[in-house]
Amino acid sequence: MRYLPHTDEDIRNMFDAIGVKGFDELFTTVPDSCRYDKEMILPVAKTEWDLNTYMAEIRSMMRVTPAHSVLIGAGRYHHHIPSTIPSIMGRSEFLTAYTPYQPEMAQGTLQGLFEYQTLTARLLGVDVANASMYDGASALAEGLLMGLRVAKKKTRVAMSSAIHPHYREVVRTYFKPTAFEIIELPFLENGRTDLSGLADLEDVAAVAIQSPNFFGVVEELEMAAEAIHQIGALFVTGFTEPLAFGLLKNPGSAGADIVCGEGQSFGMPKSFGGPGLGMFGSKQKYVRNLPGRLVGETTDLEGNRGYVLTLATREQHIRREKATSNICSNQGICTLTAAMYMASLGGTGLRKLARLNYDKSEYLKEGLQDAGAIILFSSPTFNEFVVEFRDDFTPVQKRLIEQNIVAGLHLGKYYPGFENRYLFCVTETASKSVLDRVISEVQK
Amino acid sequence: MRYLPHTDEDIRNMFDAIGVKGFDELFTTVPDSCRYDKEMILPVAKTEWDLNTYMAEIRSMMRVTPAHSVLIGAGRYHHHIPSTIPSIMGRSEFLTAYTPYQPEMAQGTLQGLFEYQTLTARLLGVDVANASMYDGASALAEGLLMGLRVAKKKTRVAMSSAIHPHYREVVRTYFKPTAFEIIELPFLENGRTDLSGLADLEDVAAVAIQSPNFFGVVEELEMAAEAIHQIGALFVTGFTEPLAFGLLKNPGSAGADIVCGEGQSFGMPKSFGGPGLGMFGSKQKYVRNLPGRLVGETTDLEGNRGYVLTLATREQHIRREKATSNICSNQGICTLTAAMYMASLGGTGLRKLARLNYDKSEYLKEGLQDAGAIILFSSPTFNEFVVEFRDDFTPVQKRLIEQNIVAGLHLGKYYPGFENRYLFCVTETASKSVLDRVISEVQK
Amino acid sequence: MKNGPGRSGLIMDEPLLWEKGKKGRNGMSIPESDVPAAKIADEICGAGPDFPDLSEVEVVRHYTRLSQWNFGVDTGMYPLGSCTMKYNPKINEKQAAAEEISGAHPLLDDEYCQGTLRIIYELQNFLAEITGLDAVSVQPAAGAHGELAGMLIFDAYHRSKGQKRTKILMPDTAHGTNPASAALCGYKPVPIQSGPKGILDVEQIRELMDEETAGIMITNPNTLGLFEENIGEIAEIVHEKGGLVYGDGANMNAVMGIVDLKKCGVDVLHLNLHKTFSTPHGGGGPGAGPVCVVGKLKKYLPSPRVEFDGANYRQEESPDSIGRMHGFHGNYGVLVRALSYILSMGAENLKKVSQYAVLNASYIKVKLKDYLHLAYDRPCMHEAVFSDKNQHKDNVNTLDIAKRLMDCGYHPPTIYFPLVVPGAIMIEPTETESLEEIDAFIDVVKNIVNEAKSDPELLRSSPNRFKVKRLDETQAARNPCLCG
Amino acid sequence: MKNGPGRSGLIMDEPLLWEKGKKGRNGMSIPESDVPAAKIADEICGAGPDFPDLSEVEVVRHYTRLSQWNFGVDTGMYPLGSCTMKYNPKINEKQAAAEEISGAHPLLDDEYCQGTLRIIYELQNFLAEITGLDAVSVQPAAGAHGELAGMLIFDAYHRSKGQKRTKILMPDTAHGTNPASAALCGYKPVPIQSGPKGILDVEQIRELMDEETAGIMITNPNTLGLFEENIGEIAEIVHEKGGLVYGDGANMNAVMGIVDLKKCGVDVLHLNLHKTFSTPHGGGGPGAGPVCVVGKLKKYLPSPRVEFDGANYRQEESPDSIGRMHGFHGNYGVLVRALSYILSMGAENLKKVSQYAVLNASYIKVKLKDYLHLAYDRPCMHEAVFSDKNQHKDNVNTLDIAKRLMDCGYHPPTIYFPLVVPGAIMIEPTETESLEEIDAFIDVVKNIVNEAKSDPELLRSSPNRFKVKRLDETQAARNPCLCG
Ligand SMILES: Cc1ncc(COP(=O)(O)O)c(C=O)c1O
Ligand SMILES: Cc1ncc(COP(=O)(O)O)c(C=O)c1O
Repeated sequence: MRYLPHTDEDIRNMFDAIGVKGFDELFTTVPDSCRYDKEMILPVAKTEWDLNTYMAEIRSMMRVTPAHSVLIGAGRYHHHIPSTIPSIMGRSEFLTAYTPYQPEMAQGTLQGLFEYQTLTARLLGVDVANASMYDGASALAEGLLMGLRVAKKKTRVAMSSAIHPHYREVVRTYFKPTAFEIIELPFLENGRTDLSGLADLEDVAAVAIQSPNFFGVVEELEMAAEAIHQIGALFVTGFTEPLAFGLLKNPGSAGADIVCGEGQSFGMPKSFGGPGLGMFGSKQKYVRNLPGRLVGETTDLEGNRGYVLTLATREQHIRREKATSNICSNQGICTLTAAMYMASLGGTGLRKLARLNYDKSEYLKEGLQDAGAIILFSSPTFNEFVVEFRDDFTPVQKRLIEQNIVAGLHLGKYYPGFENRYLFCVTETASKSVLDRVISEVQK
Repeated sequence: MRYLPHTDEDIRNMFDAIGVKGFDELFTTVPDSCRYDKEMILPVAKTEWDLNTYMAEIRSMMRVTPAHSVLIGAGRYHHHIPSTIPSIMGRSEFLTAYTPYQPEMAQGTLQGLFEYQTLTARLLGVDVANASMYDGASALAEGLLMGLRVAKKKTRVAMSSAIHPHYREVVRTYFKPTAFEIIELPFLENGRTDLSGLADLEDVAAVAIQSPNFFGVVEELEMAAEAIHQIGALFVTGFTEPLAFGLLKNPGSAGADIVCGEGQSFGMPKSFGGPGLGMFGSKQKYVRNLPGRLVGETTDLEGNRGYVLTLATREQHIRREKATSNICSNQGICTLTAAMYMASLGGTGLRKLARLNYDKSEYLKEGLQDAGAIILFSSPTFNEFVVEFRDDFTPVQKRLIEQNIVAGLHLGKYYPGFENRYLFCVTETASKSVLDRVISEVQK
Repeated sequence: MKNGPGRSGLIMDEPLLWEKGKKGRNGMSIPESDVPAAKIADEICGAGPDFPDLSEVEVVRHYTRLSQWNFGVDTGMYPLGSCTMKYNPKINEKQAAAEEISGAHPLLDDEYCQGTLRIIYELQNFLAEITGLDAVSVQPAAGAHGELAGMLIFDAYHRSKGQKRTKILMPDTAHGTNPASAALCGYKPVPIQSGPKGILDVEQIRELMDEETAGIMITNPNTLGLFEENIGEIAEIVHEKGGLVYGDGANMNAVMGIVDLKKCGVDVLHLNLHKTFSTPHGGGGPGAGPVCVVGKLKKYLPSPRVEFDGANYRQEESPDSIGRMHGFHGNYGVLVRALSYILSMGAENLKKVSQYAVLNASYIKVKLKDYLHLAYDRPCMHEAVFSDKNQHKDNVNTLDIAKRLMDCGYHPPTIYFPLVVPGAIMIEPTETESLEEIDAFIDVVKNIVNEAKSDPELLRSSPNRFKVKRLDETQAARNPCLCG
Repeated sequence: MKNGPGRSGLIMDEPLLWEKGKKGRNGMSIPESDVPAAKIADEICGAGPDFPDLSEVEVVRHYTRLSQWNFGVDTGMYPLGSCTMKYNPKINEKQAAAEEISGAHPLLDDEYCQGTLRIIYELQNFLAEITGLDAVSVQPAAGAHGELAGMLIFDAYHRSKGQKRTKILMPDTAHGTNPASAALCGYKPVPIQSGPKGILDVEQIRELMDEETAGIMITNPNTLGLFEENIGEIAEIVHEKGGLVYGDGANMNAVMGIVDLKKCGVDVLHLNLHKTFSTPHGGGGPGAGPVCVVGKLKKYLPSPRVEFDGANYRQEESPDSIGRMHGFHGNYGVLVRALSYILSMGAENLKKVSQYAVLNASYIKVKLKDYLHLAYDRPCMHEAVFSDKNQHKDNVNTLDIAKRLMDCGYHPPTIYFPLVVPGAIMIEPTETESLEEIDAFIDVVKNIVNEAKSDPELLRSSPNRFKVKRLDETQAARNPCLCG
């Protein structure tokens, strides 16, 4: 097998050196009662070419292919990825290295991460960003747990029901074994979170709001920050579409204490949901409560600038059960990918691209409205919005699929009473002609 | 434009430094009479994404796609290419460098070429191989010209008419303006070159034979060598399928003086005919007559082993009109690719793969014979052979195309009287089931 | 080459991204708008972040140069203990990058994404077969995430019995993520010292295991590279007390086709696909940490899982599930690579992987034990744990040895872990290293051991071949600069 | 960074391929046979070559390590004069690698390969438009191959007039391939000295041009980076005597959208797609050297060419054609990349390319002329040619300066060419270098010029940052070792 360099002669020589007769003697410490007594039953080893055929057959089972325009976002966004990114991200010095515990030998990864942290902090308007969490959902859970750590004695957190349903599920999963209580805040007619109930809540360590939220609606973060700080809670802002901050106010400037979300939009393919990138940052004063790895600048013996993993006393390999999180391996190369993407776009490009997403999304919004559909929420949105159809949309959706357009995500299973409501997403990848086809089909 | 870093400010500053007001002042030495007075009419600049769409549309015009099994070789062979090769060959340190004129800064390219030269010399059984010619066809032309240089006063060369027709055309193109005469040798009933006429020929500097020849037939090189050396000519052996020498005697050991051919089979895609690789080698005594670049081993000031371009006095940049060839840029990365492929196969793998090509080709050969087709030539073949059909083959070919099989190359336009004859090629990439389908369609 | 393959050569300096560029440049295409500009309310508009503008070539060179400062498995031997830095096949990258897969949206209805679901389904089954356990969820994004899933399953199981257990047995050799993951579920780790042989001794477990204790987390082979011989008996004790046994499968590379975790008494196990199953470590990730369980715990696995009804692949939720661990299906691209690896290897080669991994480690253990102090001189599995004990007299420590190894062209082993071995040097060669590579590495280590005597300062002043000399980590932590 | 970005870092030593490996290993999959083994006659069987057997990881590491010893455009500035080392866009690689194209067999009937034919057809037209000439063949595999095609066209043209001309006018600034290509067609080059201004003067041409002379080969802009201002007049003279004008278009990067070669009087021109049109140089190739001609010479172009009849693309042979230059369609993959580049740029950006290329060179010329001796202080095009004249007093020569530049992190310019400038230093920055990059380069050159005075030995002993010190090229040529 091409991955296994051992020749029979090599093996014999090594047996002799070790002083054994065969492989069995290497495993004498494995009791019979623990032995795998049969042969593993797996498909026979495939050559590279048979593997290609096999995987091609699996791919051919996809009924939605790259030929389709998928007007669904909801946490995974279809953005163009420049060919430079796979080519530099794929350099084996980056891809086949591990956690930079030996900094002198990993300055590439480390400077790259430091740059990511900095660009991310600037994007989100926070003082410090870490070197990634698993994804936006687990990042939100960690954000709320961090809020509880900061707040010490408090036992409750609140989160908006306009947060991505899957993210809320993950939060509940993380919280299940704990004594902490989760309060869900309803949303208003206009699609924004209803904060009116907050004032009466006590013992709340942190309140989480997503903006743009699951409905694509831009929340009023300043007002939220005020209300949340009123009750002495930390303001955790989540997001699923970081591109929005090229156009919208960033959460930090609006008063968020902790900002966490998903970074897939920045150079990562949708890849059926992963790998993506948990972006995570906070105000400086909470840095020692941050989960995840941090890269810091330092100097070497001769005073040259260099980068190292730092504040490790927060982490499991030093602090063990007292760590701020259990995370060890993180999203590594995805983090670098996001930095490469941000660097490729630049400030000017990010602005332009965000604006383009907004304009195209507004175009479809208005078109559908004119076509007789209802735009459910009046509040401003970024590149997603909820549409309600007067009559059954499924036949239209079917017709559009036949035209290679996947039109909207049905919200019925996410929110009661949303049976005829759909979440649409429009990015720079959707051409006007595609949007027009959707509009005209709705019109019919 | 993303490839052009100049900002307006940069440009202004540079104008000032140079002391000009605008671009026109940079081109004052261009007379009006030479100016491009209109705007160039080209398609508007495409974004990366529009380009992808445009090229995808062009690709969609291909009626024979990767889904087809193409049983045609004739100078371009369909072999598997391991995914390691694009990945290491594509490393920008290799791909974006140029000719290693500064050896200390290009040891990667140079050691890689030295390794290629060595593996190639071993493969072909020659003392020395150069660092590539453009392709197999131009290599043959250069081989014959080299023969004339070595032979000094002589004015004629001979080549077998069983050499790839395109290669012979290229030879004629190269020879047209010269005073040299080309004699074509006929081929025998058995598909081998008829050397009987040689003895009566005079003033012949070199005789070229291809093996396996265009018909896939393995020539009797030892006998040829004897006959050719008899008349005091140099023996030039050509080839289009280097894989053959994993199984067959190599040309050098059979007495060839100059060996030249096409190396595409070694890790390069067919790519509609190029880029490929002109492999070229000879006996040591002719080395100063070799065309093309040569890498040699040397040492540095401290005695460390290193590699440099050498014997440059043969080349145009030193010798100008007296050079052994006009070649400058050669096939660079393709040469490295071939070395990577030979290294990946290894001696054991090369043998096994060559054998597999032979066996599969024999399987189809016998199958077609049993199905009533005529195997035109009785001599042994490697992975190609000529089939004559009793009745019109075109309807069968059409049926097979509909089953995604391109069955054979029609030889009518290459050889008079070959109207019902087809050249088939079978490599490791053709599965038995595909071959069986061809056989059964022929049987019908 | 007794000093190894390390040499000095040209690399390029490169500033930070925002020390480059000029406003107005761009490094990628942005489509022109084909729709009218829409109105936008000022109050929601921000200024946009202060990012540098770079041209495409500036971006490409920036990262090409940064990459020159890194060392990966493709560069050379990377015997980082407990991390299984084996060769990462290129073909796996190609499978994961195929557009139909990398372009698939995770919220498509099942009928539209049978291909991507099938990949999950097959991987679930193959991993069950390899571990001997009954059911698998591939959702966890890394090993620690898998541990958390496991602890959540522990909690759900005990709650189903109407119990809320508060403690968990934690061997002192456990990786830091183990106690950290347990703590997230409110379990208080009860430390267990490994016995004189470097493995758990039964009596201690018998003493400490009780009805308040949820169970035990065992890494097997453990982080000393030793097989926990008593795992069966230990499992019995734990089970008797109504507890569960968690297996940390990070070291599965040692025992594929050789050990059946179910027969060991393991109830829940996580795997690290980025270790055992050859997916690239990416400078820290992404990984994947599938969690495998015995039948009775299947219903607790994270949801959704993929089932096959003979005709179609379907995403299924279990009412008793601990719920979602991840926004979607976990690090899916990593799953594709792992499947590609398993399909390339087949059962026979996977077993060889473990045999050769153990062979390589055992060979290193034997060859080096007269030079470096061997923590436990017993048959090792996939890694051998040494320490700097012999070098103390030379005032040379593990860190010095590690830094010197770097100059010689090797990534250092894992150091100062496991904590039970002071100054630990944990060497895991993996099966993809050839005998020649390993012999060369051994010679270099021997040579360094001699240098520790003859020229200790050389080690203390290492590394010397890199863009930077030894970096000051204390300063970095004392006044952190985390943002440029 | 007055010493430039060059630094020392870790690279890995690596032996020759056959100094590695073990019999029986393999580095790639080989399918199992699904057919019976066939008989084979012993007398045709050989032993097979003595190749080393390597595992996949051994192969990958071998070439990864070798690549560390190289420097490319992605590594840094590569101002190699006359070679146009501009940035090579990654997207072009993707287009060429697309399976439908890279997998296409060149002998398919036209109806089955309309896509690949269309690419050739469009490129033929675009190159005609860019040069101003009427017809194009993309068959030549590199510039010199294009020159040969051109000389063959000269010969065919004259023979059609019943003449066999024997001489060709050859400026002393011509690249070596020019005389070599002419010689292949039996033309004896008649040397022309460039005039005092570094360009051809008309009178000399008038003297030398006669009816035995096939014509002239002019590189414009010439290899001194100067525009041949008199080309029009020269062409007239040559044409009057029944000769033809060959244009070496290697320097087209200076004049796209600015100069019309047909209006210059050029009859035949070759382009270097690997220079002007951004295709990677691949450590020496492959390139592509399309040949472009005026209408009256179209029929002589290499065959086949691709024509479009409004419905289909067809391969067409011309009876008067010089014939085939290549086994198939030339270096097709390179053509795809060039088309991808032209489509990405459009007319406006291609013109900017030339404007910026000339701007960058002119800027360098102005900034360095007080430090390095400027061969001809006249408005330059895309490159500026200096020499080591000022450094002779310091006993430092062009080679020393070049080697020192390497340590500073720059690929040296082209040196000792053109031959008319002793110790030439030929700097071509190209348009893809930013002002900052160019300023940094200028500072480094200035610094080296100072070092030549203050510390000449430093230059003479350079380079010092590489795996090898200065290599002995004389020894290599005296007793050649060309095969390991
Ligand atoms: C023994 C052990 N357990 C758990 C982990 C955690 O795995 P991950 O880093 O994938 O979260 C590791 C990783 O280093 C490990 O070595
Ligand atoms: C002026 C000039 N002409 C011709 C050539 C030859 O081109 P190629 O190397 O592509 O054969 C070159 C290449 O260096 C050149 O610079």
